[in-house]
Amino acid sequence: MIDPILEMRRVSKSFFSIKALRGVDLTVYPGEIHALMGENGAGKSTLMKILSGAYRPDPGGEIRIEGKPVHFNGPHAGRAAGISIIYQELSLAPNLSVAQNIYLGREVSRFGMLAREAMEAGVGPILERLGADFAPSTLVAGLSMGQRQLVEIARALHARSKILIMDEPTTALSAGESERLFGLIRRLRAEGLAIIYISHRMDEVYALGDRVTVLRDGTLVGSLDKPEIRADTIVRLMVGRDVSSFYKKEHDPLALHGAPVLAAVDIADGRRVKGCSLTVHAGEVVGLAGLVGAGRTELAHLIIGAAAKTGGHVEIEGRTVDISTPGEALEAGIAYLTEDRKALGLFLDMSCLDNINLAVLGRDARLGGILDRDKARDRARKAFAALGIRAADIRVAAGSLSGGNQQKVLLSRLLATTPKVLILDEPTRGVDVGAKSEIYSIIDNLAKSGTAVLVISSDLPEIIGICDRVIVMRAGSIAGEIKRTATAPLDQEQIMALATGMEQLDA
Amino acid sequence: KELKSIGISLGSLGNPFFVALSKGAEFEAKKTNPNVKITTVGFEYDLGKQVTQIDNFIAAGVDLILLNPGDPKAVGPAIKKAQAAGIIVVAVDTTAEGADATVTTNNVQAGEISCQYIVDKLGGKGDVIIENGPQVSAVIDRVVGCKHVLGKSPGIKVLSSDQDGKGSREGGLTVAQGYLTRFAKIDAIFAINDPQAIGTDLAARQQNRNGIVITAVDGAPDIEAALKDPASPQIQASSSQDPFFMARRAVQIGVGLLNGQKPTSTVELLPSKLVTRDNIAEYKGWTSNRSQ
Amino acid sequence: MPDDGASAKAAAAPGLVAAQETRRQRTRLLIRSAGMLPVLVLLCIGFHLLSDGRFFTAQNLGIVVQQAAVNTVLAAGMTFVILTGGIDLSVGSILAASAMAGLIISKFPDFGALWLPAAVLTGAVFGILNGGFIALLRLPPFIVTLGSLTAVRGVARLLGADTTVFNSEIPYAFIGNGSLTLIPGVLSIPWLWVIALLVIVVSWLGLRRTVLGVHIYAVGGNESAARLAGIKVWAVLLFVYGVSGLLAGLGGAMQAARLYAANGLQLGQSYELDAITAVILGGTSFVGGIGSIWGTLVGALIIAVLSNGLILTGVSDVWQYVIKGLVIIGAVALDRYRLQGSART
Amino acid sequence: MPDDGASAKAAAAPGLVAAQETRRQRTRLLIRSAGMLPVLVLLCIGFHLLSDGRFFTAQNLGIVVQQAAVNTVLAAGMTFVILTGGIDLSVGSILAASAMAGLIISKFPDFGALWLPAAVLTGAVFGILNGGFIALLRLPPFIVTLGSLTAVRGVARLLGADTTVFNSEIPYAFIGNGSLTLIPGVLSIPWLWVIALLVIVVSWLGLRRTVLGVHIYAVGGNESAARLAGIKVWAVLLFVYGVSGLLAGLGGAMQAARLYAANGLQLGQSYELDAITAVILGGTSFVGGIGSIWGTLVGALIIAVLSNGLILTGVSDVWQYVIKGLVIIGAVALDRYRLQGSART
Ligand SMILES: Nc1ncnc2c1ncn2[C@@H]1O[C@H](COP(=O)(O)OP(=O)(O)OP(=O)(O)O)[C@@H](O)[C@H]1O
Ligand SMILES: Nc1ncnc2c1ncn2[C@@H]1O[C@H](COP(=O)(O)OP(=O)(O)OP(=O)(O)O)[C@@H](O)[C@H]1O
Ligand SMILES: [Mg+2]
Ligand SMILES: [Mg+2]
Repeated sequence: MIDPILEMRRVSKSFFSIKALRGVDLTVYPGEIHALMGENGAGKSTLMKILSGAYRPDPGGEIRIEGKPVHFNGPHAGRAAGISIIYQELSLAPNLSVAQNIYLGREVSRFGMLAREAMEAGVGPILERLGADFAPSTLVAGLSMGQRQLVEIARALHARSKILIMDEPTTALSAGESERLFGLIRRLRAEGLAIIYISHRMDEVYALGDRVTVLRDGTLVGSLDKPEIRADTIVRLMVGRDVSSFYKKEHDPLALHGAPVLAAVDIADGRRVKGCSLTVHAGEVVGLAGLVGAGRTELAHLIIGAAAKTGGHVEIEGRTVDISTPGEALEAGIAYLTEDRKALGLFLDMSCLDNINLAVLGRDARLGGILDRDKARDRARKAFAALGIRAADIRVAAGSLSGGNQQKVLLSRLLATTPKVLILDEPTRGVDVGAKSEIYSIIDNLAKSGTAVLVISSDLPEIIGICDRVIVMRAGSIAGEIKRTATAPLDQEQIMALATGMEQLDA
Repeated sequence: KELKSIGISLGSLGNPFFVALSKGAEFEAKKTNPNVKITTVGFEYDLGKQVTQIDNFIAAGVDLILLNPGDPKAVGPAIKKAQAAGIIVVAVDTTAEGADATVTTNNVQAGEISCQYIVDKLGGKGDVIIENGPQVSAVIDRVVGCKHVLGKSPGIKVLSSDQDGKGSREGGLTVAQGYLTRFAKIDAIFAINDPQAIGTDLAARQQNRNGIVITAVDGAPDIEAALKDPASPQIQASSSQDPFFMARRAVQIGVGLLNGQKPTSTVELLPSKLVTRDNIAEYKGWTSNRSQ
Repeated sequence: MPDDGASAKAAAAPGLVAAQETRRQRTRLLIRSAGMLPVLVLLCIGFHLLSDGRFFTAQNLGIVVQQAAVNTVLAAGMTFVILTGGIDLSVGSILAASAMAGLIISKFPDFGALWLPAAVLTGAVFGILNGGFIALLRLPPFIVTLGSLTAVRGVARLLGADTTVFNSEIPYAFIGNGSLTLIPGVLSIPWLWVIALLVIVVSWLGLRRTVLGVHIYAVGGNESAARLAGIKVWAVLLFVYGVSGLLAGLGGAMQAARLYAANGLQLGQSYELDAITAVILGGTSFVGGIGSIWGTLVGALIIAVLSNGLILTGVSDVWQYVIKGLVIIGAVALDRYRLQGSART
Repeated sequence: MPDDGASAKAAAAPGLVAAQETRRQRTRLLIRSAGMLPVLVLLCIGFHLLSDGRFFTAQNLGIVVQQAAVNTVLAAGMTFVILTGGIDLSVGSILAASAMAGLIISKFPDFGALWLPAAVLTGAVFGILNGGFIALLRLPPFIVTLGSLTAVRGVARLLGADTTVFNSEIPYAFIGNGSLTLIPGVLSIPWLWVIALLVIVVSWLGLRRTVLGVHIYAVGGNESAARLAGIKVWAVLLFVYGVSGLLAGLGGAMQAARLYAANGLQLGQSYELDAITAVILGGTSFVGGIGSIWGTLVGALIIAVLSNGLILTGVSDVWQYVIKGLVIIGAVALDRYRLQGSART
């Protein structure tokens, strides 16, 4: 029997009066991939931050590494003890280069002067191993989310640690990228590293996890060994009940859809998006798949006027509409859910009430500008009920909600505008299983009531589960389209082939 | 009636002139009543701030306000308010409409004698610069006096009078550097106060320009040193003021008014004397109690 | 979603916790906006004791609020600007230019009474110019308003040809020095303070009860999200700088009526610092999106009480500087200590 | 991106794209930091023509750089502070206090020569006090340095008991008014400017070539990331405010040597605005993390050229205000127009 590399005993943590963790025990062995699961706000990230030294635990618990008790007084100490972590919230300095970020906090210097060449040379092999397509001297500001995630991973690998923590590393990666990461993780396991892997994606946990530990409300509710890892068991542990019919589908995926509601024709921005056309019909859920950086988000931004088009136009219900700002898009009936809900979506310091009503305040106002507060409260209460938003009150700050509930608040804002077209960019990113299935059923209901829905997602099972039709983008162009038929469901291989350009090899 | 408490509002307490003034006031007030409470504040040339300070003095219940008015006319309403509260208001250094009395240096005359020195020195012919300063009434008066004298000599050409030396060494230095580059021939510079004159001299020395007659107004301690210093021969004269005495007179008059004694004239003009390199030895300076 | 008994219970228990949480949040919000009120009260009591009971007299309180009035009005405008994450350094200069314009017009016999709207309008025009550069050309607010701090000061001096403009017969002079009698012989409020309070109440209504107000908070909270949510960010920015200019113009009118005079160079020097200090003391965040107009009111009162009290207690001018500086730092430190990391400024 | 071939090839080709991208990024950065250079050149040429060829003379250029020197030194310190996303409003007051301390010490016959280190040290001490409040108590920089703007000004006045301290025999006076002769009779540089350039070069090395420099940029770019990377953020903040104070102290020494005198109230008034303007004109972002010290140098030169040129061409004081303000706004607008949305400030 090998000795555990890490033992955490009775670890607790409170933030003022919130108890984020209550006496959690965790044991991790070298050479295993230990998956950590739990709903939003269960305390996963908090536990890992304690392990990495970023947070100090409440007194009473103990942490042993290779049998020796340790007390970290900062991230430095955690790293010195051989622990590296990829934080859930990307923690890079965008104004520094890739190499500088990787070496941040332990720069190589000679006589106090930075050894820049040495550092850039030092990260080269790791970037290569990760298959990164950017140079060590590139500024992080110029990288896409996926590329930034690779930088984080490179930083963790570069530290050559014994324990590697990954807190939802694939949220910004597409299927191909994720596969490459999994290969790497398995190789690291073979080298004897202990890997703690946090994810909300069940398929990843199947694929990787040697053991699964589940947290709920700050307590450990169970650990499963490889043979016991089954979706229903995990979900029951996580939410304390069964979640049946994950991908609910009540709208008819095969019904003849009416006239196109949204038609984007030859949209281009002169840089990354090269003449894309697509249509979405009433009551249809269309998926937009592709690799990271394929330009899906950019295309959506162009459609709603958040970025400037250099070519093409948008039609709503057959009529060309002139859209150059997101406000005009809303008026035309297009609502867009951003993929970056913290930076581009929510107002974290404002109440849920305001967040939900923001886009329709003008519409509701009396005397041309006086808030109709009753109407607003009413709308927010209804949204809370309809989407099952769990928060103490409609007046709490949106920033204090869990990820899934934040996402539902944002969705409520869009639904308040009663859109004809709904574009959802990564609607379940960082959202736990329970909330995920709820969001799927919301999408389903919308389609049933005749809304045209376009779902951009990098989560292929999700695309296959909820979409009627999939459009695949590659390198700024539409690479192809796959339709669900009564006999043949959507096929993952086929989508990947289109996304990577492999289908041309087969042909 | 005894003088129990006195409020003083002066242009800027960072200016040694007003420091000397406040010392003079303190000296005289303490002589009248050793337990007198004195509050001295600077209004930084902001009329609004000065009116606020007067309001505060009213609230604090002072018997006498010594005022260096931010504006001769505009401060009138505030003075009226103070008087309505039974407070005697005496203006110093600048006249003020409605004040019970005013004691001031004759700034027009100060400008006149300082510039008369230039005219005499140049023999009534040459290119002169008036280095202006912040547009407060004392400065305006000095420039009026200077222009008046210069205007009487047809041989004198005023090259410029529209740059602000900010009343400081630094401002004088910066402005003079520009002037010296702009004009190849300058025979004399009248600076509206001593710090500007010294800054001007520094600029001329730096650029090795000689033979410029620099005069000013104030007779401050630093000009005393400069007038004695052989290294700065171009600074030649300054119309002296006597802030210490000015404040003493103001307090004396104020105390008199408090006891119902009206002064013979509401405005007492103290003449300015020209201090030059020749008579500097006899000059007693600001802070001493020289006049009486 | 609760679809069986167990989870219904699970939902109920957190509901209780959540209600407590809400109450705690509200208390914290209240503390934050009441924020400096304890400091203000402490200062008042301290000065009352140190000045032999001269502070809490009807006359002195009247003077304090009158002195706070102009800064309150400027700080109200500044609150709008800082709530969007911007800054307006030009309010002092705009105040001077507006007062000059007002006084010059007041001297015309025929339409002298128009001086008041003229002053306010002058301020609004300069404010909208600021806003134009910031909202439409997307220039950084600090630089734009620093530029107009200088340029508008020049304009103010040009207007009066560098002299003090004086008019002892200015119409509506009562707003500067008169009081509104509420209970004859017992209670009267200086008109200046009536105006300041009106500005505060209208600002509060505007910020809290109108669509535009929510949009202002939204732009400050997250500008790119606001843009994506369909808010016309440029219009909001134009509005806040316009309001700041307009209120600076009103401040100029108040000063003109109070002083019967204005000087383009001297009036309003470094008023912007006082206004910003009031806003920040009041708990409004520099980052934008967080803050309340009531906090600003308290902040402005603290500054006025400090100036008045230090003179009342006979502290010398030099020490007034030192003490004022330390009290400002101390007040924020106290505030931070009380909130203990619960909020960032 | 290539849309043919296997993924191995697909990985190789983007390398090329990425390299190009990097080159584009660097060019843009260069343009950004060269930034205002064209504006500076335009201003110089314009003033040369308008002043009948008096601008480009050895003597006048000497004057310009001499006038730019103190602001350059202050702005260098301010660059450190703004790079971390902070601000230091107290540099003018610290400069005054340091100059006062230096002059007072210079009058002691025995250790008068120590006045220079004493002035610099005074500045550093005040800077570290600022840094302590900001880094250790986590108070907002704007309020802390606004407080010390006032409090340190009071200290400066107390030091000299509100008089002008002067010493025409001050040791090392040559650094204020002398020049370093490089080629006798042909080329000499004012010592003030030698000091300023040294400060710029050392700052550049510090920011770009040392570990601490990277940490400063990191704290400005993403403070929580810096903290998680194990950087002692408090130490970095303490350092930048210390440097800003120290350089303000050096600026005070330079002014003292230049003027042979200092006045606690007047010296250094609103220098902070000039320093901040230089930094922002130089393209450093208020948000922190972006900017270069060379830009600051150009910014400081623009301000000095503007002041000098306007006097040289005989523009009256009033119009100087208006023109300066408009040029500052215009310069940033031009810069923004040139970059066309490629970067936010
Ligand atoms: N810095 C903090 N201050 C206050 N409360 C915090 C802080 N960090 C976390 N919490 C609270 O602690 C609890 C656990 O949060 P944590 O981030 O660990 O959850 P998680 O399991 O990682 O969730 P997710 O799946 O959404 O990432 C939550 O209630 C959260 O609100
Ligand atoms: N101007 C911008 N500022 C910040 N982020 C941007 C900007 N433009 C694009 N991005 C982000 O860069 C990333 C790459 O966008 P792109 O549209 O190329 O990829 P994608 O196909 O949407 O892939 P994914 O969303 O999976 O990253 C997106 O996350 C997008 O939001
Ligand atoms: Mg987490
Ligand atoms: Mg995307």
